[in-house]
Parts: sequence; structure tokens; C-alpha cells
Amino acid sequence: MNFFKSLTSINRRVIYLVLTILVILPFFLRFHIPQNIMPQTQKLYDFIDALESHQNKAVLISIDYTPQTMPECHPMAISIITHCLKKQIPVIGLSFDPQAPGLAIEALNTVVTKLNSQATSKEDSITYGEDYVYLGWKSGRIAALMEMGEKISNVFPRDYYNNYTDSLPLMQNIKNYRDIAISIIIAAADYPQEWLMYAQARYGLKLGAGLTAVMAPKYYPFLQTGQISGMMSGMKGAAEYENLLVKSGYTSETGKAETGMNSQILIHLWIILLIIIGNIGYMALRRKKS
Amino acid sequence: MSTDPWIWIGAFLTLMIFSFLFRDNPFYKFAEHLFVGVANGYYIVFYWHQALKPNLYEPLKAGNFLYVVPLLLGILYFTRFIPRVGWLVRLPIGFMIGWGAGISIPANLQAFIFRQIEGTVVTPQSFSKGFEGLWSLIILIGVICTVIYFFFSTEHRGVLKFGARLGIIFIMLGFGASFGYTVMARVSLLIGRIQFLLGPWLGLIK
Amino acid sequence: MKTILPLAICLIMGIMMVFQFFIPHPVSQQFNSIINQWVVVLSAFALVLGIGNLTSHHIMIIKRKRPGWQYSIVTILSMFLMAIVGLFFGIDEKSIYQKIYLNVLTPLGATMFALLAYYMTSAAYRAFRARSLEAGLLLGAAFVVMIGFMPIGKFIHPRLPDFAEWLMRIPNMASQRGILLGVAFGSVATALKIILGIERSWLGGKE
Amino acid sequence: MWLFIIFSLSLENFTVCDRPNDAGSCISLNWKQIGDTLIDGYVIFRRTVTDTSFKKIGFAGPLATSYEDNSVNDNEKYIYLIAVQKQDSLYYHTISNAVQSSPQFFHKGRLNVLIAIIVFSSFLILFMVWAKKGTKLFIRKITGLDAIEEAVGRATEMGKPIVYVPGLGDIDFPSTIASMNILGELAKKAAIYENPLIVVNCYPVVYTVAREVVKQAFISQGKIDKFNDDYVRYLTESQFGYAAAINGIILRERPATNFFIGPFFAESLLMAETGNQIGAVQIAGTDQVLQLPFFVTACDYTLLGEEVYAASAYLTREPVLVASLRAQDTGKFLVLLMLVLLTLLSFVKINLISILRVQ
Repeated sequence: MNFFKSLTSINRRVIYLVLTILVILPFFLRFHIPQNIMPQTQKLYDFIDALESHQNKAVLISIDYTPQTMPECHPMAISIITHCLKKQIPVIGLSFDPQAPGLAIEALNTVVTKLNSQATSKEDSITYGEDYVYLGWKSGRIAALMEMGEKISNVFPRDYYNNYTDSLPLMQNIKNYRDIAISIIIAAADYPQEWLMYAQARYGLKLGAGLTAVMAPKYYPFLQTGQISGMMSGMKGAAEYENLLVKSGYTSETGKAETGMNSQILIHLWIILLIIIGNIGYMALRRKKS
Repeated sequence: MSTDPWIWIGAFLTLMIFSFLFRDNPFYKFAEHLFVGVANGYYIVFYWHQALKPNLYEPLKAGNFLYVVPLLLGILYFTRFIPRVGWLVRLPIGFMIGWGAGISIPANLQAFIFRQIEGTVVTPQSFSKGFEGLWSLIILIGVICTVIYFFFSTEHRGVLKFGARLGIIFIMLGFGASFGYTVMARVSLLIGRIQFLLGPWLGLIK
Repeated sequence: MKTILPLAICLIMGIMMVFQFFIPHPVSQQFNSIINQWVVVLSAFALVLGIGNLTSHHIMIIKRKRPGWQYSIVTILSMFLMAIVGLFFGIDEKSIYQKIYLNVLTPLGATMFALLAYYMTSAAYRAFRARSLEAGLLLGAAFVVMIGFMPIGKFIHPRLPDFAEWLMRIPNMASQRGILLGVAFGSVATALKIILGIERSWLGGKE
Repeated sequence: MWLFIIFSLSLENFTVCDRPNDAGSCISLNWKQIGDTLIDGYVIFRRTVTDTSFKKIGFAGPLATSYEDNSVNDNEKYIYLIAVQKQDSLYYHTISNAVQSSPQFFHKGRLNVLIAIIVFSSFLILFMVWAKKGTKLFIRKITGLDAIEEAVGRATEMGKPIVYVPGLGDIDFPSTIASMNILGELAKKAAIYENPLIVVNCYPVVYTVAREVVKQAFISQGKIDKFNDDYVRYLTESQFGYAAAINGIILRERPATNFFIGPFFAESLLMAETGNQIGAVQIAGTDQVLQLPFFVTACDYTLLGEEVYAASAYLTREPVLVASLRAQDTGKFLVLLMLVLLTLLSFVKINLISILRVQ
């Protein structure tokens, strides 16, 4: 009786302590739980993997998340940038969220520093202006989205570092959406909506997305209609992409999303376990009573 | 470990809030009172720069006397402290409530009635894609039953009783699913805080 | 007078704001933008009342040396310091005001938000017991979704993730829409009653 | 300069007109896409009737079929020229008639909303007139509201305060007003039993209203001497600052009963779970659908969505307010009818869904 009773009334401090340990553990103890890859993540990966550097088309990444949603979105940005640069596909970054530029620069620098430290020859190394650019932040999203269809440098005459956009070697071949293979929006807010309405509907630009778990379900219908070519949803999507990169040998180890996902899994298991324990205790007590 | 004092402040405040999970304690009390104080200070500045300065001070200075109206209405808030004319505080409140009620009527009809009906109606096109037709029919039934649960002015008997019961089943399934789905988002926030403590502050992870 | 004047103002404002929705003419647009500015100004004035109440509440605690009065000093001091810093020392990106915002308010808010991960766990443990059919459904749906959206779901049953998504897309959507329809009618009716002066609790009861 | 390649071809269905239902200063252009998908897009030129030459004013993508010119003056007539751009050359140039923009006094795309407001208001007034004549109206049981009496009684027995949280909405949220109605009834009961009450507010205007509501409730019960200015407090507009402070109050004042009624967002569970830890009886209610699951798990009674709005009628049983529930039910019945009818009609190839679109 006492045993079952204790199953139904575990002290909440015990619950919280175990939870804290489970969150922190994966940061220090690396382990790998096999992931099922959701089809939308696979699609996005396949799309980028099929691009060839001699096509002279760039990947546009709109980095629009905020510090609060970094655990979910930052690893997505890092994975996509790594994938493109490893394949020598030029990357153009830009932001429409005023809080994003700092995070965007951090993501780009993290990837570039890492790749350059592994580079063996000058050809392997990544240079600003030739392999990637970051154009900075602009307000007035809708007008900007339409204008970029005609000429990107009309909207961003200078890049984030105040260089003339048209003077950058990379931008010599990239004028407007025709020269963009896909635009990937990484955001915690409803930004892809406008890309769909203005850049895609009017210019036929291909779109991909990386969204927080809260936002993602809204965009499933667009995946079905093919308006979005692929999507990472939440930390799980980011972790899947990291795993895909490791599997194909683009990177040697997974990143923060996989670590975060391990924390997620442990906590979910803990909650599930608690619910089961609670119900076993409850059922046993009820049977005794009756 | 960080050498930036601001990071240390952020880290200590984070730990102070977390300490509430164990029990109420002086550290949490401090953080809580600081939070309320700084947040109010923040809003004082915010309202000055975002509201009073651009929407009152500057128009009045430029000689736009239309803005005397909000000034007077605003001052009426303070009549609350003078018992004889205390009722005058109802005028700015009436203004705000009337405004809020007025804008909410068309907005509610548009977003929550018209658009919800439009999204729920089943059409032959729904049946062109595999099971989707069946699912949209279930949604239609679910919406109807949930709405029936909210009928107040008739007793739930017969068909209505059955409908309301089915409605509650839909509601509970929805609540459970929605709860389960939110866990992921909240754990992400916790991971964000842990990353901050272990990374920028302690420097234990990159 | 004491009730009729405020009710009249409420009625006029309400009706004008409803009509404004239907009139695209520039005059109506300008009216709307001016009223919006006024509303913000009025909220700012009201804040003074709120701050006044907060200050007097804490000063009372300090004066009477109620338990924990020291913390009230923290609230009062930090509020006035933050206000002074923001009003007199600038609010641009590098100002001390922004520094405090980023390093004090942001971590406090984010950590409160993060506490939810803990609270969801203890609430789920305590409340998800199969006491009745309703409670069982609540529990079951939460259970399936939690397992289904994790990588482990697929190993329990290959279709489990699909089922979890189905629960989100179909029953969840249906119940949310049903509740929203009711809410919309409730709030439209309340708004109409306010404008017509039938619901007047905001006046603080009858006189 | 632009190289015009003159063909006899022109764009199909190129129409230019004043954009309807707007505040003026906008002309909309529409055309049919040409079959060629390898074009760069469409270039738009404009001149006033008095000008002699066209100036480029805009560009639309290769898949676009419309363009809105927002840079026109209502007093001027304009002529437009559109051309297809392909590899720096222009084809298919087409010229429009002279057009002028103008503002409108009624938005025709919103007629459906106007009709809905008129129909619903008529129901509301009709039922109220009936109610005043003395027709008895039924209300079904709402458990959460029945529990209020019990909750106040419990607080009196224990000699502990009641905490009332009206949520995170300013006074323009109708559910905040609904919450004020419930607060009024609750305060009357608290006044009768002489229970201390703590009402904690997030917005200053709501604080002002709540204070009046509580004070009047005490006056109406002849207990103004028991009203304490400290009962109604303003905390902060910051979402989580508000939650942090309420958590502190709940733990230190140890209320017997907590009420969370009004609009709530992510902070809902923070407060409800803390209240649960101290063993308080908790009654919650919100119209925010996403927060309902959390209240349901952490509170003893939860008012679901519309039940919050039904409260003032339920608690007071005033015929006029009960009549409004009747009107709400009629509205919902009409919605259900429309759902079924529109579905059935769509299967006999009559598509009326467009009547629901609001522009």
C-alpha cells in the first residue's frame, strides 16, 4: 500500500532535480540516438546536395531568428551554411528581423573559421566576398522582397560591412532571383508567408524553411503543394540535418542541435516515465479501495 | 569563465530565478523585486519615448491643438485622488473601453467566425487527395460538436447531449495533443538557459 | 451625469470604431491613426496611476517595516534608477539602458519562461491520471504526441509519428476551431453590450 | 536606354483601373501571363495625360499578373505602358487608356461583416426586449462558476485571502471586461464574508477599473469600512515580471483560493502550478485556446472559452444578460447551419464559400 502510495506522490523537488541532470548530461556525455529523418528535412537536404557549383547559382539564407529561439534555429543556420560552403555553393545572407544580424554574423563566422582551420590549400579556404556575403538588415520586408526580384543590390546597395554590394566578386554573377537556386528562411516568426506571396508567386523563386516547432505546423500544407521545397522543423529538424551531414561526410560530428535533441529525448522519456509510474500507483490504489 | 561583468549579472539572476524551484528564498525574492522594479522603469522610459514624446509633446509643441484632447483626458485619470470629482476618471476609461470594444467586433467576426467557417466547410476537392476528405469530414463533425457543447440556453438532451459529449471528447484530445506538443518548445527554452550558463558564463562548452 | 457622460463617450467611440472598419476613405484612415495615437497617450497617463500605486504600496511596507520590507527598497530603487538612466542618459544601442535591458531584464524573463519546462513535468505527472474517460483521453493524446514527435516514436510503432501528427492536425484543429467560434460570439456580444451600455461593470457597479 | 523591339503583338487582357475599396492614390494593373517562362519579367512605364514621354515606374516578376501603383495622385489622369523584358530587350509593349484613382466611402469587400453585425445585434436586442417582458430563459449548469461560492466559503473558514488574477490583457480585450464582471460578483461575496482580497493587475487601466469594481462591490454590501486600498494592486506590464511577482505573492500570502480569469498567455502554467503547490483551490478561465490545456491540468475548475463570457449572466441571472446568451446561441446555431449548408451545396456544384471572404 505504502509503496503504491509513494508512486503517486513523488516529491516535486526530486522530479525537478532529475530533470536538471537530464538536461545537462548530454552536454558532457556524448551519445547518439538513431534518428528517423522526417521527409521534409530529407527533401531540403537533397535539394541542396543536388546543386552544383558550376551552375553559378547562389543559396540565399534569410536569417531571422532572435536570441530566445537560438537553441532551435542557430544549429539550422550553421548546418545549411556548412553544407553550401562545403559544396562550394556561394552563400548570400540577409536579415529582416532587427535582432538577427548579430546572430547571423556569429553563425557565418563559426562555420568559416571551422572550415578554414580544416582547409589544406588556398582553394579550399573560404573568403568573404568570394564564397559568401552578408548583406545586413533591411526594414520594409514586402517592398524589399519584390524589389530583389529585379535587382538585389537595389535593396542592399552596401553589405553589412559597408562595401558596395556590386563591387563584391561573388555578386558579379548574382543579380536577382534568377541567379538564386533556393532561398532558405530561418525564423521564429511568420516570415516565410511573405516570401511565398511575393518572391515565389511573382518570381517563381524556390523556397526552403527552418522554423521553430511552434511555427512549423502552419507550413505543412505548403510542403504538400510543393511551394516549399523542404523544411527543418524545430530542434528535431536541425538535429536531423546535422545527422545527414555527418552521414555524407560533410562534417565529422554533429552539433548543438543533436546535443539539445538528446536533452529533449531524455526529458520526454522522464515525463513519460512519470506518467506511467503515477498511473500504476493510482490504479493499484483504486483496486485496493474497491 | 567569462570576464564580462554583465555576463556574471545575467548568470546570477538566472540562478536566482531557478532557485525558486527548490523553495521561496531571499535570492528569488531579490530577483523578483528587481524584475518588477526594472521592468516598470523600462516601461516608464518606453512610454515616454514611444508615446508621450512623439504623440503628445511634439504635436503640441508644433501647435497642433487637436492633441489637447488626449492631454485633458489623460489628466482626468488623476481625478481619482479627489473624491468630489472622482467620477471623472470614468471618462478616459469609457474612451478606452469604447475604442477597444469597437475595434474588436469586426476583427472577431473576420478572423474567428468567417475565416473559421471557410476553413471548415468540406468541398468535393477535399476528397481528391487520399484520406484528406475523411479527415476534413471529421474536422467538420468535431467543430459542430464542440460548438454544441457551448450551447448555454438549452438543456443538453437527446441529440444535443450526444453532440456535447462528443464535443468534450474532441476538446480533451485536442488539449492533450496541444500539451504534449508544447513540451518540446518549453524544453528548448530551458536548453537555451543551460547553454548560456555552461557556455558564455562558465566556458565549459563551445 | 456621472454615468451618462462616460456611457455616451463609450457609445460614440465604439460606433465610430466599428464604422471606421467599413470606410476606406482617407478621412476615416486619418481619424483612425489619430485615435490610435491618443490611445497610446492615454495608456501612458494610466501608467502613472499604476506606478503611483506600486510606489505607495511599497513605501507603506517599508514604513511599517512589514516582513520583507528590504525587498521593497529593491523594487523602488531599481525602478527609479532604470527610469533615470533611460530618460537622461540615452537609449541607443550602446547605452547603459540597453545594457540593463539585455543583461538584466532579458535573462530574468527568459529564465521565468524556462521554468515552464519544470512545471509542465510536475503538472503532467500529477494531472495525467486515468480517472475518467475525459482524463484518459487527455492523457492518451499527450502521451502519443510526446512519443510520436521524438525519434524514439518510430521504434515503438512505425506509424506512431503519423498518428501523433494526425492528432495535432485533426481533433486538435477541430476543437480549437469550435472553441474559437464560441469565444468570438462571446466577445462580440460582450463588446456590443459594452457599447450599448448594457454591460457597465467597468463603471464600478451601479450608483 | 531601353531597346524597344517593335512587334505587332500586345499583351492579352491588359486592364488598368482605380483599385476598388481603398483610400485613393492607387491604380491597379492586371494582365494575362505570356506563355514564355524564360522572360525576366514585366516593366511598367507611366505618363500623365499631359506628359509627352513614358517613365519607368516599376517591375514585376515573370509569374506576376498584376501590379499596384501606389505613387499616383488622385487629381491626375495617367496612361500606362507595359512591356515584357527578356535579355535587356523589351517586347509586347501595350498601352492603356487614361485612368484616375479615387477614394471610396464604403468597402464593398466587407459587406458580409456589416450584415453579420446587423443580424447579430438585432438578435441581441430582440431577445433583450423579450426578456424585459418577463420571458423566462434557461441557462445550463457551469461547474466552474458554481464553485465560486464554495471557494469564498473555504477562504472564510481558513481565514486566508483570495487572490484574483485578471490576466495579461489590457482593457480592450473583451475577456478582460468579462473578468471584471466576475470580479464584481466575487468581491460582493468577499465583502459579505469580510474576506481579504488581493487583485493583482498587469495593466494600469485595468488596475483602475478593478479598483472601482471592488470598491463599489464593498459599498453595495454596506461594508465600505472593510475595503482596503491594498486589495487591488498594480504590478508590471512585463509578462514574466508579472508572473514572477504573482508567484511570490502566492507563496507568501498563502491564499485559500486563486482565480485566474481573463486573457492569459505562456505565463498561465507558471502561476497555476505554483498555486497548486500550496494546495489552494484554483478556478481558472480564459478565452486563449492555447492556454486552456495548462489550466485544465493545474486547476480544480476551468471555464472553457465562451464560458468566461457567460459568467456575468450566469452569476447575476439578470434577464437582459441572460438574453445575450440566447443571442450568442442563435449566432452559433446559424454558423452550424451555414457549415452544413455550404458543405451540402458544394457537392451539388454550388460554390458559395466566397461570400465568407473578407478583404
